[in-house]
Amino acid sequence: MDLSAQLPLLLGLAWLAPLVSFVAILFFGPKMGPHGRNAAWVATAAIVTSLVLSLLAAGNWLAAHPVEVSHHAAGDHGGPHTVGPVAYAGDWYTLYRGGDLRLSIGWYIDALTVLMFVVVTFIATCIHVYASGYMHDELHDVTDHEVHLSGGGHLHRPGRFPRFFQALSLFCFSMLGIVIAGNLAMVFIFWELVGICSWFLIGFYYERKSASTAANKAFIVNRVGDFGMLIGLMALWGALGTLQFADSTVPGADGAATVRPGLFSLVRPATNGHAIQVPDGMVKFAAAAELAKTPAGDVAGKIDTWRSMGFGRWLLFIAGLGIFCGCVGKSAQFPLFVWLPDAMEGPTPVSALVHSATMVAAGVYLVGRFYPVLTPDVLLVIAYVGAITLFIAATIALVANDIKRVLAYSTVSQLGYMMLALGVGGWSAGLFHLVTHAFFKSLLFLCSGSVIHACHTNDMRKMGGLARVMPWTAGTMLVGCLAIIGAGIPFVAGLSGYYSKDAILAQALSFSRANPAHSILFLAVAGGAFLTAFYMFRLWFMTFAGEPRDHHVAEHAHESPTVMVAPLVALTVLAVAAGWTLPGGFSLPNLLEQARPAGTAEGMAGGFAFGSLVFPAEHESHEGAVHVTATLTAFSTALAGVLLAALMYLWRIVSPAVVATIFKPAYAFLAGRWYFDELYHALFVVPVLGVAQLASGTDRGVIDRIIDGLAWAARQLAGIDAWIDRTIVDGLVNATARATWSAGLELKKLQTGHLRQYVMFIVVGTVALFVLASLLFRTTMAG
Amino acid sequence: MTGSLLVAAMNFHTLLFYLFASLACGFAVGVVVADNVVRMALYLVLSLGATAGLFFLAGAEFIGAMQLMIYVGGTLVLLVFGVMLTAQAPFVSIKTSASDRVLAGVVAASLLALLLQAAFSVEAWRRPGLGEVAPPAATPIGTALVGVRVDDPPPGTPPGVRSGYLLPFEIVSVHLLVVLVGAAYLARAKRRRTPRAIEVAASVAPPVDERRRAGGSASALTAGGVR
Amino acid sequence: MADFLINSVGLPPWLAWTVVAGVAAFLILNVIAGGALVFIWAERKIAARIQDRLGPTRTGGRFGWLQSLADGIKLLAKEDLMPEGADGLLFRIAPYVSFCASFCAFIALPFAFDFVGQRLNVGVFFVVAVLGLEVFGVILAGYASASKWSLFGAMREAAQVVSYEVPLGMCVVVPVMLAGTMDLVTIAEKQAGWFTNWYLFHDPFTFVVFWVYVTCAVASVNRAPFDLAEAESELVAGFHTEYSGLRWSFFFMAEYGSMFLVSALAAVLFLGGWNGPIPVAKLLGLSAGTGDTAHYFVRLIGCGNLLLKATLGVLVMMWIRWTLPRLRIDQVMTTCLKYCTPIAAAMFAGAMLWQLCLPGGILPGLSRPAGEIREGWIEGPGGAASRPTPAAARAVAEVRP
Amino acid sequence: MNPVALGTIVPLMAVADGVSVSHYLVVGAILFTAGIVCMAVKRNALGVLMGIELVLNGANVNFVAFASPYLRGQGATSLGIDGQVIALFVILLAAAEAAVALAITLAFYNNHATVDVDRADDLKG
Repeated sequence: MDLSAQLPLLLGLAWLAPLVSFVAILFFGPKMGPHGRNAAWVATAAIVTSLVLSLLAAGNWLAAHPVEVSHHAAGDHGGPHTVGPVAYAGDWYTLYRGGDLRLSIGWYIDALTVLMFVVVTFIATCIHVYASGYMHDELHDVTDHEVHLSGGGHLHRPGRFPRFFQALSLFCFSMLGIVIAGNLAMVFIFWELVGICSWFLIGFYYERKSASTAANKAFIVNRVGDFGMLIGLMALWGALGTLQFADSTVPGADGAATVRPGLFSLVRPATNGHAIQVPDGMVKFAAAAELAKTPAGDVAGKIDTWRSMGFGRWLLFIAGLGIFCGCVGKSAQFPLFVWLPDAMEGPTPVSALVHSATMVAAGVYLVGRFYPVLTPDVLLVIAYVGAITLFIAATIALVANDIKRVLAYSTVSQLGYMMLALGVGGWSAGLFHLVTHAFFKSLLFLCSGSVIHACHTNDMRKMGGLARVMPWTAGTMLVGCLAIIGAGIPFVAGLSGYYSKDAILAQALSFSRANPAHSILFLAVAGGAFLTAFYMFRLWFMTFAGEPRDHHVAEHAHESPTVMVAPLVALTVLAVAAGWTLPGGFSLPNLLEQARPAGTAEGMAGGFAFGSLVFPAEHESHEGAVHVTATLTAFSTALAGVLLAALMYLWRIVSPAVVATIFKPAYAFLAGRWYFDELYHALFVVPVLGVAQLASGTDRGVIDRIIDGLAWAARQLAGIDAWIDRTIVDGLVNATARATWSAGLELKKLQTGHLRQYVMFIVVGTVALFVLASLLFRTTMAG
Repeated sequence: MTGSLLVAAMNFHTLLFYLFASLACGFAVGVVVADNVVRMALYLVLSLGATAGLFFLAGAEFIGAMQLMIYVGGTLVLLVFGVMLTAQAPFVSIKTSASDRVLAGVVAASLLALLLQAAFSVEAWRRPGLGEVAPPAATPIGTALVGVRVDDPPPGTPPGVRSGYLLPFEIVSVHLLVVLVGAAYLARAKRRRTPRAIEVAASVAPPVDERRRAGGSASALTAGGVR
Repeated sequence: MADFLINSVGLPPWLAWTVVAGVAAFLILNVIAGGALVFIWAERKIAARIQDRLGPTRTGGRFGWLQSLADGIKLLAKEDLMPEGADGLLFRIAPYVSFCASFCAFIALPFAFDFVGQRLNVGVFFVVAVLGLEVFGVILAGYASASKWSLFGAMREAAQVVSYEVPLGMCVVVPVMLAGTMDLVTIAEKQAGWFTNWYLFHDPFTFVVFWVYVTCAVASVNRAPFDLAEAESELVAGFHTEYSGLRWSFFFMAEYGSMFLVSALAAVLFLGGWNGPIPVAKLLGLSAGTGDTAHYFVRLIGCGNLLLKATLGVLVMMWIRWTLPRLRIDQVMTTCLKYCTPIAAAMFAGAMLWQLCLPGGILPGLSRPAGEIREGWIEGPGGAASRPTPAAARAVAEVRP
Repeated sequence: MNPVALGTIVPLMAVADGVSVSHYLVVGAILFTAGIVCMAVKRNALGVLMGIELVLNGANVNFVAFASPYLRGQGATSLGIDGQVIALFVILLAAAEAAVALAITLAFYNNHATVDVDRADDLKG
């Protein structure tokens, strides 16, 4: 069984296993043990199955495609990449086929897919285990102290243990669906499913107003992004007629199998050396006017002219931008990042899995997957959006006091990092950071979860000195912080973050060297690194170091149960080691290199909207100058951040309060989260409400009046009609009925019930009939 | 063989025909005039038997045998059952008013006249038969019943109108099954009597009454047997 | 024989046929009456032997073989009683109805190749049907004699015979199916040759069916253990309680007649009819069909064969009667409806499948070739007269696999 | 009734040359009529039943006559086997009908303690 048949099978099963557990829990959840205790086992079993299958798939993949020792260090200009990545694509089932449009459930499997499968299933496994401990409150009736009933009491409700794992399973299914998807339509479907799951999970405590509003907010904000995504889909489908990533063989009109090029080979045709070019479909679409003028014969010849005239560029631009809009929504990029911090209303495992490690990474993943179609202009937009996001989020994180909110903003800013990396051409850098970030961010969230579990509060100002009561949590969280700030000994070794973040910095640096106009991107990255270091260690110090600020909290604090600590340790290991290069040359970047889209190995140049751009090839960023600078920058900024945090929160040399008072307006601005919510409220919510007021006024005042008038008229008419009906129609009917009745009364005398009389009647009738017949039609009787 | 026999002695055939015909008709009339149910049954048997003889003469041996087997062997035994189960002094013979008889006679006479007129209305029917030999009756019927026709087409049959009888055969068999089930259901022993039945029973005769107590058909027989 | 009269003697055909019919009737009547005498005597002796008695010894020599003749004379002399309140007409004709039934059945029974009253192409069917009529006489008798005993006897008889006609018919259909015709003569002719050609040995199903047939036959002529109609221990004498004298003896002739008939039928259907176990005639080279005295001789031999087999059957029935106890009515019904009918049906299906799968029979060496069966499948009496038309042959070929 | 028929019956009854379809039809007619009368005058349910049997039988006689190869005069069409098969079906259905009718009679007798069809007028208008 060769790989092309094996991988879809393994990964497909890994994809469907959570669906099975979802259905099982959906129908039999409450029957699974007391309060559905065993639902946790079902879900965990399913996800472990997926993990095992994914690992098998990964093993097979590596056996078939060993990663070559990192070639770009050797600097050969990507020989293998001109032929494009190693990928297997195909369809399981075709939902709809009309003309040349096809919607199908298919797979597109390359190194990235396999890697994402392993990552997602691994983290999900840890979190399932963790959650089965964390959610134990839901096993019996819960009194929710955050819900104040009108009676003044608190809400008392039965536990929802199975429901939680049901949503979790559905989420895993959807996430893996996005990862394995073979075409954009399928991506979109599971994209929305993921959104739904996030809605379920954020609103898990839906009795809390904050939770339900947060859920709705997340959903609606995502809608905004998805609207852009829909536009992108329409642009692609309308102009190219396919949403498949890879080339697909379909039965043509004459039944013979014909190869239909997918998006990738349409935008980066091999004929063009996999360099990006506007596909013919878009050119024709845009040049409709000329097309009408041109005789059908020499259209083919003219297309290149039109292309050179720039027809369809904007279409491609819009397509890319649209898809990116979806990513903006899902990955909480500026300006749609406002939902993510609120999403922390959900249970902490959810925050760890959905809102830091996987779902929000889906946007980044999609950008990475969709990379070949993105024009330089789009990339630039992405880069800037990423930069803005990471800066804003980092600054807000500086002053947040809710431990989970700090992590949420850090997530946003890290996602900004990834976007920026992708935007400046650091394809593998961005995705590499996505993977490592998934590990340490989920680790951090789980740690915070266990802290919250211990203190029953999110407010860091009530914590402090927890290190001695919960050493495991403290230690693992420290590792997480070090990883996220990219700590390491320069040029020697470091935690996972060290490698990924350095790659990003290096890429950003080489980009800004190539285009000095955009060197602010590098500054954003560097500043981001500093801020990250600061707020992460601010968090750690405030939580674990020093003296307990709130003894009431401190004395209740305790180390979490093993079932919660074990995942921490597991994740810690990966947070440390995910970036390392194993002897034999295996490392995640090298693995990712296998999936690098065709033609992105060398530098790209182009762009028409924002002037000409140069995208330096990624391996150039490994050349000495760039590399050293980037590493040193990262190290120094991180160190500075840590030191500052230590000054303010560990040694208390500088008092935060004083700083806050000195920079009061800035502090307020940050504490107010740049007033984005207020801004949006003023910009969108208020106008919408106003319009709604107006509409309802019109409705009541005008339309209802008219309708009432009509109703009144109809009623009068009905009255007349009723009169006619009663008097005339009913009269007729009754008359008929009466006539029938009396006739029946007469006729019934004929039915004596005497069999013999009936026989008589029959005979007489027959005789009469035949005599008549013989008299009238003698011929028939004469035969 | 039969064929050749009949060819050899057409007069003999004619004689037999008149014999059987007169028997059949005579006993049929007997059925009409008899009062006693059991005698009616006897006459009916004989009439049907004679008709079977007519069938044999007409070369339809299979139908004849079938007539004997089913009608006489089956139907009439059922009838006699009925007679015995319901037979008792007042019911074995129920007289009909003379007026009814006369009326029936008149109507029947008109019907008979009509039928006779029809019987002779076609000249081709009045021609004496040729008595040609036919293939044995059983096999063609059997094959026709399983849907295949092996008999020679009668002269003047337009081609392609000769169909097998598989479907009717199936229908009839299903029909028979249903009928038997239905009959068994209708005739099953009733535990509980309707009130009307009881008062009728009380009104009719003491033996009826005691039969009610005994219940079941066996004692009905005794009532039937003893006069 | 008719041809002989018409051609040689020159009688007019109708007269010739009357004569022939008369002769045939006379012979059959004697077979029945004489048979009855012999069988009654035999039965008494056998019963005696089985019960370790001597039985009749004096009348006519040491074996008392004139005993039943003497009884007959006594019966003739007896007064003919009729209970008051009886239905006179029915009471009188009932015995004749019974007797006529079993007598008519003999008409279609072949004793040898053309020793047959009237060869019918539905012979089997005719015989079974007419036998069914016998019950009617019994019912009339039971009803007409205005006695509870008779009525009960008649009722039982009716129920029993009507029920047993079903499995009986099924059993009879099996050889009919194998031979492809209902003509008794053809059926018997198809079993000519060695005894392995007998339908009894045609295949396992027919073998089983034969025994079912025997059971049903015994029941349908209401002999013990099925003689519920005259259960002397319960009903005084059943349906003929009130009868005496000659009428009574008619019932007995009818009974023995039908006993002989069913046995003869069994012989024709299953035991090769008048063909002996070893085809002596064929080996000697005298084959039926040659018109000389030799073949009359052969026919006589065959006739003897058949009588032998039939008598054997009757003796077996007697043996059964004096061996087995009488069943209850419900047991009788159970035997018929729960055992005989399903078994017969299953065996019918089995035999049919067998015929479809290996039409050659089990012993290919000695059995007839399949082709003969196919031809005979449509063959009726009178040979050439009824050769199937080509169309017919085609149709038949179609219905046959 | 047409005079031709009147003219032909008498000689047919008298002379005994070959039998024709009409002879059988006459027998059928008589049986049929007898059955009708039987149904009309018998008050005993079983009598009515017997009448029905007679009627069906008369019909059968006609079928067989039309089907018979012996009675087929030259030029006259014949039903051939079809007639016999139809007669067969009539017989079978007659048997079925007898069974049901008898069952009905018994049920009627169980409820009314009589078999007089004139008493079966509970539903009369």
